[in-house]
Amino acid sequence: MQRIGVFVCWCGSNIAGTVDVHAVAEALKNESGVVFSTDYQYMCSQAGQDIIKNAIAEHKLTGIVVCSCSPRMHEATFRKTAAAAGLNPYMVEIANIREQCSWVHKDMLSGTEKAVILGRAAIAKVHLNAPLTPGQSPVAKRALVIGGGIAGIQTALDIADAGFPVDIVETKPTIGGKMAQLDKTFPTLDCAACILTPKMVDAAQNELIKIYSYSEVSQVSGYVGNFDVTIKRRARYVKEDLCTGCGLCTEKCPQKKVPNEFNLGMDNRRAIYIPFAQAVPKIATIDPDYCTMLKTGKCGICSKVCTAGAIDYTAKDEYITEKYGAIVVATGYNPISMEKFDEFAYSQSKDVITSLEFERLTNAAGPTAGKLLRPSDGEHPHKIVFVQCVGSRCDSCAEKGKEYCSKICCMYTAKHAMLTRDKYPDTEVYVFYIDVRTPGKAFDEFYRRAVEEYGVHYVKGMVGKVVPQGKKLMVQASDLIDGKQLHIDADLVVLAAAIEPDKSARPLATMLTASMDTNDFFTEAHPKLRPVESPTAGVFLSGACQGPKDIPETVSQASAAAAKVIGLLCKDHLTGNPCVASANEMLCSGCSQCANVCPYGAITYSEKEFRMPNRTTLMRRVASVNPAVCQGCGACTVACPSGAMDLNGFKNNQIMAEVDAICRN
Amino acid sequence: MKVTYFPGCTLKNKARDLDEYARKSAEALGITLEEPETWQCCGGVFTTANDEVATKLSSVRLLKAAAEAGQPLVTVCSACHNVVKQTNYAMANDPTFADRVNRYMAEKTLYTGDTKVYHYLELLRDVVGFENLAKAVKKPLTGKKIGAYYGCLLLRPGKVMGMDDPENPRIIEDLIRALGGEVVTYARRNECCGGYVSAESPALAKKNSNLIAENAASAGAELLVTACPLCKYNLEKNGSSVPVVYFTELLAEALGLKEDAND
Amino acid sequence: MTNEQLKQEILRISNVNVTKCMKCGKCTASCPAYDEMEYHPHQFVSMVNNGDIQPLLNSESIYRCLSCFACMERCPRGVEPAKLVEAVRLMAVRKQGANRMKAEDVPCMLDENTPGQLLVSAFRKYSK
Amino acid sequence: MQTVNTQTLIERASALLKDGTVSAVLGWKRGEFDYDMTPAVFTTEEELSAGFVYNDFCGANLSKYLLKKTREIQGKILVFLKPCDTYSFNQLLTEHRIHRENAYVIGVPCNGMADIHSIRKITGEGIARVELTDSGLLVHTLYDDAPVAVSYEDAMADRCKTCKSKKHVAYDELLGEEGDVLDSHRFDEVAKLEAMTPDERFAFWQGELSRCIRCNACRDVCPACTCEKCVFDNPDSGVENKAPGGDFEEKMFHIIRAFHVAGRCTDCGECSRVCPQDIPLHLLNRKFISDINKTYGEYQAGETADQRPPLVNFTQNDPEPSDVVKGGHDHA
Amino acid sequence: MSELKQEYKPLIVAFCCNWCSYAGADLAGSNRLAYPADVKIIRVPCSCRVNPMFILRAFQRGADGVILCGCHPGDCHYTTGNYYTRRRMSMLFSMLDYLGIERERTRVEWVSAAEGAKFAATMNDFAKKVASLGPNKRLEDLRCKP
Repeated sequence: MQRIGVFVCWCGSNIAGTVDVHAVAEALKNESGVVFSTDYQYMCSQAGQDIIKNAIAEHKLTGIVVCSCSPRMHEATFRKTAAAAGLNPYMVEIANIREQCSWVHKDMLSGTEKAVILGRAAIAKVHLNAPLTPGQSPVAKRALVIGGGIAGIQTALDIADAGFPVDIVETKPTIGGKMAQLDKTFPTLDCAACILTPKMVDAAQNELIKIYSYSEVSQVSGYVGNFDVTIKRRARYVKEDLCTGCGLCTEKCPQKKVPNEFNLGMDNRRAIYIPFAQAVPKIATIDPDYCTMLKTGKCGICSKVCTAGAIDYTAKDEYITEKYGAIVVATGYNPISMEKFDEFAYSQSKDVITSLEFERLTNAAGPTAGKLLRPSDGEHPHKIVFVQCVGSRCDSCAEKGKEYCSKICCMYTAKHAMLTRDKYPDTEVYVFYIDVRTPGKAFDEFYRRAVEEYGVHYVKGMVGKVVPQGKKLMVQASDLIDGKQLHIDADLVVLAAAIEPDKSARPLATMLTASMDTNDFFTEAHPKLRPVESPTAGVFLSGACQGPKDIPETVSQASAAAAKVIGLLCKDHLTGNPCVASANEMLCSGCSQCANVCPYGAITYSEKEFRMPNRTTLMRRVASVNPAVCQGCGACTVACPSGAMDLNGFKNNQIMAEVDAICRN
Repeated sequence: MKVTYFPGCTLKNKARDLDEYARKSAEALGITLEEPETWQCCGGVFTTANDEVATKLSSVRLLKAAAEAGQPLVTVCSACHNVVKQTNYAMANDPTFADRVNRYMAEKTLYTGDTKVYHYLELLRDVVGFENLAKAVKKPLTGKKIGAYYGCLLLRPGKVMGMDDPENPRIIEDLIRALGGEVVTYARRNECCGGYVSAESPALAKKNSNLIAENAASAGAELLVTACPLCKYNLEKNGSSVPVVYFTELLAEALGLKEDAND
Repeated sequence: MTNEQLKQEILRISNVNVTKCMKCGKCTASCPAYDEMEYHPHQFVSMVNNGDIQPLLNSESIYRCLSCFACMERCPRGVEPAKLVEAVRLMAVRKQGANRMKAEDVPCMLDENTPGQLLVSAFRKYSK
Repeated sequence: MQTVNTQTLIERASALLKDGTVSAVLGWKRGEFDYDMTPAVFTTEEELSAGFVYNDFCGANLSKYLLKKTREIQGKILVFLKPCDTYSFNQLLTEHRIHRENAYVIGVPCNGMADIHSIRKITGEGIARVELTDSGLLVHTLYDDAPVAVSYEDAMADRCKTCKSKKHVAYDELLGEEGDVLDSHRFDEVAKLEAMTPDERFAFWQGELSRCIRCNACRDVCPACTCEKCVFDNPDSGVENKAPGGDFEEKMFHIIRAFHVAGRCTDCGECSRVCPQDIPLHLLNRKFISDINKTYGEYQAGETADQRPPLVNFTQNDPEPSDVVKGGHDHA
Repeated sequence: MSELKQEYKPLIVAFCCNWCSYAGADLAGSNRLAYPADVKIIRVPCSCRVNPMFILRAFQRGADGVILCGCHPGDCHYTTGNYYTRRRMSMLFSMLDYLGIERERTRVEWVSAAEGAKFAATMNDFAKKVASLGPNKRLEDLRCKP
């Protein structure tokens, strides 16, 4: 018989406001096995924990029930308290009388009644609890970073800096991500390439960092400390170890009409290409969709000009499998399609562009060599209209766009406006805004400089229609401060398109069993306290895959994720969750139903010798669970008809005892 | 295919061309347009107020007649289409409204928005198919630079009308292409001509119509096509430099059904 | 009626959720009748929210709206200003003898090409 | 009437015993009554000729007995399996309950077995003796002087009237002619119940299940119920219960039992055959089979020995429970 | 306590998976979204931990409705658990329906950790449905009543 202590928390007035905590403590005193029951203002406080510790000693408690907030909040706290008092931490059960009782019920009577019932259920469960000891599993001391933008690069550099090997998987032929496409960075206006490319080179030269470019993750199995990841290395038709990146092939390739994705299709590249001069790795890649040789078997010019003999038209996709202790997701973002926002005439005029296209137009390595020229006729624009919040902050009932604020647009638009006025003072610049959001260090000062020093016209209002007419773009907009409808004959219109997670994120989340929100951003384990961890153990989040972020924020989060990974990889062993399945060999029939449903392959079978009552022995097939691999879902326990398979911490009889206690009225 | 056909009042009067060519073309394309024996005017505009029942009854009766005939309902005039389609949407999606209407009508059977409503253009796109239509063309409109003029009622509210992207529609453009014409796109093709306000504020209608015509002309359009008699009226009355025709007329011409086609 | 009652009546007729508005002004930027209106679409949303209905009822603006639904279509928040304009107009013309357009006004509007649609629409919009 | 006679089977079994291929024979012998043929193990020619029988009352599915007998007896066991029994045999192999190398399977044809419940429905109680003749059965009862003639067709067990297969899906050798998988109407009864109102169904099942005496015969005979220890016998399981409790206690046993064998039940019908209260228990199993077929695609447990049962399998596009249950009819 | 019960209050047992639905229920709490106190939640690691025996046990002991909540299909913390749940519960509920038990007494609902509002709405709706059915006479085991 257990000796159970019950501790009812007021949580200030959070619980005590709707639940009569004294009455609950009193009522639970009468439950079988309960030898001590009390209530206290804040059970999670040091004083509250001391009450628990003292009671464990004084009343020789073998199990405790804390009626308090959600176990997701303080189960770990109270388990530690119990352990400190010499009680096995798994002899603690929480009755959730805050989130699932006092906060959702308004009536004191029914709230109290329910709290008592929840307490009873927890007591019934504790009666059947057994001390559990967590198992240990080794940690593979290598990290995987998925995505090679600034987030992934920074995370990888920091992990490698701590002495752990780390691999970067990047789908594009080069690392660098979106930042490589940018011109200047706010609020300091340093050139993106000048600060990014050294980091790219660092990553490439670091002996602990391996870059799998033009590759993607195709399969993930295992668990924290022991992930098995299959990486698909797409055929690039160029031998990476032989290519010197001389670029001769990219000059000689006769297929010149391939839209250059690095410049967002504003100019063309060849079928064999190196995305940009500072690409890492600086290796050519053949685009199989455009290569004449690959499509028709006739050409082969790149092979002829390659002195290194690096071209290999017969290359195939390759798959490699690696073991990792931790995985960092850094899949980044993309601007949304402007297809549904054609009131801005994006599809109708080349001179209506997105902000990322504007970056390329002002970038010295871009299609215009950094000269701000209109895409339609190459003329210098004299009047530019920037439109903010295109597709951001949309209500779901508008059925297009995103509900969230994309966060980076206010600042980069201020940057674009300022740089335009700085370089081309003869150009008039209008920015239409709903709100200007600049909460960052030196951000608002930056925006004010655009207005005060550079004379950018900030107009509180929105553009309703853009009409290409002749060489002009007739912009019809509102000025809500002056109470006017404006008609501006602009030369260029720049749309601050909302950003969204990369399309690869959703299938990746499924592979990682990491959760996502409705916008396909990865969910963090806790929005405030664990912002760089996914709820899935061993999976960490870096950069815009978790939510819109600017570069400073991305880099800090990237380093934070690295710190978490380093903390994990520093451990030789991980203490597992002892709430894992185990098979009762006496009951097991070896039927394999359980192994069919185990997502982790944690169940194996062996022939075992059993002594029979009549002194004979019998060889029988029985299941056994590898506690380091089992994650404790319990699928096997239901597949098992005999009940031989049970789950520690959530045993059949424990759950049924809870059911009985709840239904006992 | 047999469909219930609702011409509406203007097509019986000032916009006979719109009606006549719609009928001729449908016949040539193997579609039987069955006009109900009795019908009432749709009312010209849909009243968005959800407490208005009486002004929507004529549309409900029409929709119900089509439902009883087991046929989809086809309209040609943009205004009729807007009213009928919005009414049908309300009947299907607003149970309170549908209930009030059904009670008001007090008929044996209830109507809950089940009739499929096609604009004639949708019929061409979704039932005939523009590819098939292109094959039926006898006198392609080769070399004609034609701009589509949608106006407001055909496309909006986009959620309800569901015909095409309300900001970047293609259906009339695709029709022009199918008929062998050269498409001219221009941004104001989905802006309002001034509509019924021209009764009270001719100046406003004039300004809007002119902006549209100028935009079309500067884009190189030599001809504008529309589905709306009021659009045609406003554009023409305000001296559009580009001639305006109904899409059905253009269709009939390409199908070789226009008697006075002089080529 | 008090301001609050007027507001509730408008909200009832229109079924519009004015609190969704984020005051971006895209409705007003889209409005083709802007120059003819005293109060503009975004002001309808804001003034209805503030219970400031009377000035709207008295304004010519309610007869200038083209019901072209551009404001509804382009609103990023799914607010429907056109429905508010219509609701206010209905509140005005539903009053006894408050018809905006009368049969005797018609002849001077006509020309040989005036489509029936124009008159029917105008009557429905302006009169009860 | 069975086409293969007892003597043919005895001769073949004797030969296999003699040449040492098998060390024992699992077959049927006469029980207390004429209609009561019970499974038995024979180890000599003499035992075979003295007791072995194969006739229209050999409904018992011998496959499950292999589980116990292969543990007790060294060497191969010859087992005679009718077509439907071979499905159970495969299912036992799938679940590693028996080893293929321990069994020598002779497939015997089956024309459908007679069932004493069916006969009683015609003759009434008090059956003393049953004669099997070429033209049919002659049933002697305590109350009638003359025997009642019953045709083989009328005497047939319900499960045989809707036989799913005359084809053996596993064997080492076949005696007689091989048949085909049949297009049976075995789900008609299920469909009839599904078409009833919930109240009618409840009344039906209450009527049937309230007769249950919890003898456990259905479980004990079931070739899918091979757990080392059944949950209902295990004091630690939390659901242990021997005697019938209230009426729902009974349903819980039968629901759980049907659920435990769902996706694994080969529809051999033994549960209903052995039920002393004549409860149509197979209609519970068939409901699951019918639901599985309709919802997740046709699946016949035991068709081969390497299948993954549907309830330990899934597809990402499976329908939601609300759609599956809606599928039948409406609770009005 | 029973004498306090003037009006009929259904007893509802809700099994919630730890990762999504239990967190969703916590979120409903954090957002103060009310639902009837008749709903009592039992935490399980995954919806696939719920044995049909637990559900029948609840009915046997007097529950009027049982609802099972898990992560949305495809979002299971354990990758595939809820897919098995979906099949098992489809079959079990269909069987209960076949036995003549009201299908409205059982439900499976997928509630993510972000769907506090959905959790509360689901519980309100389910409690209302179950209450409208009245006490679960059919599956209740009178023998187990005090």
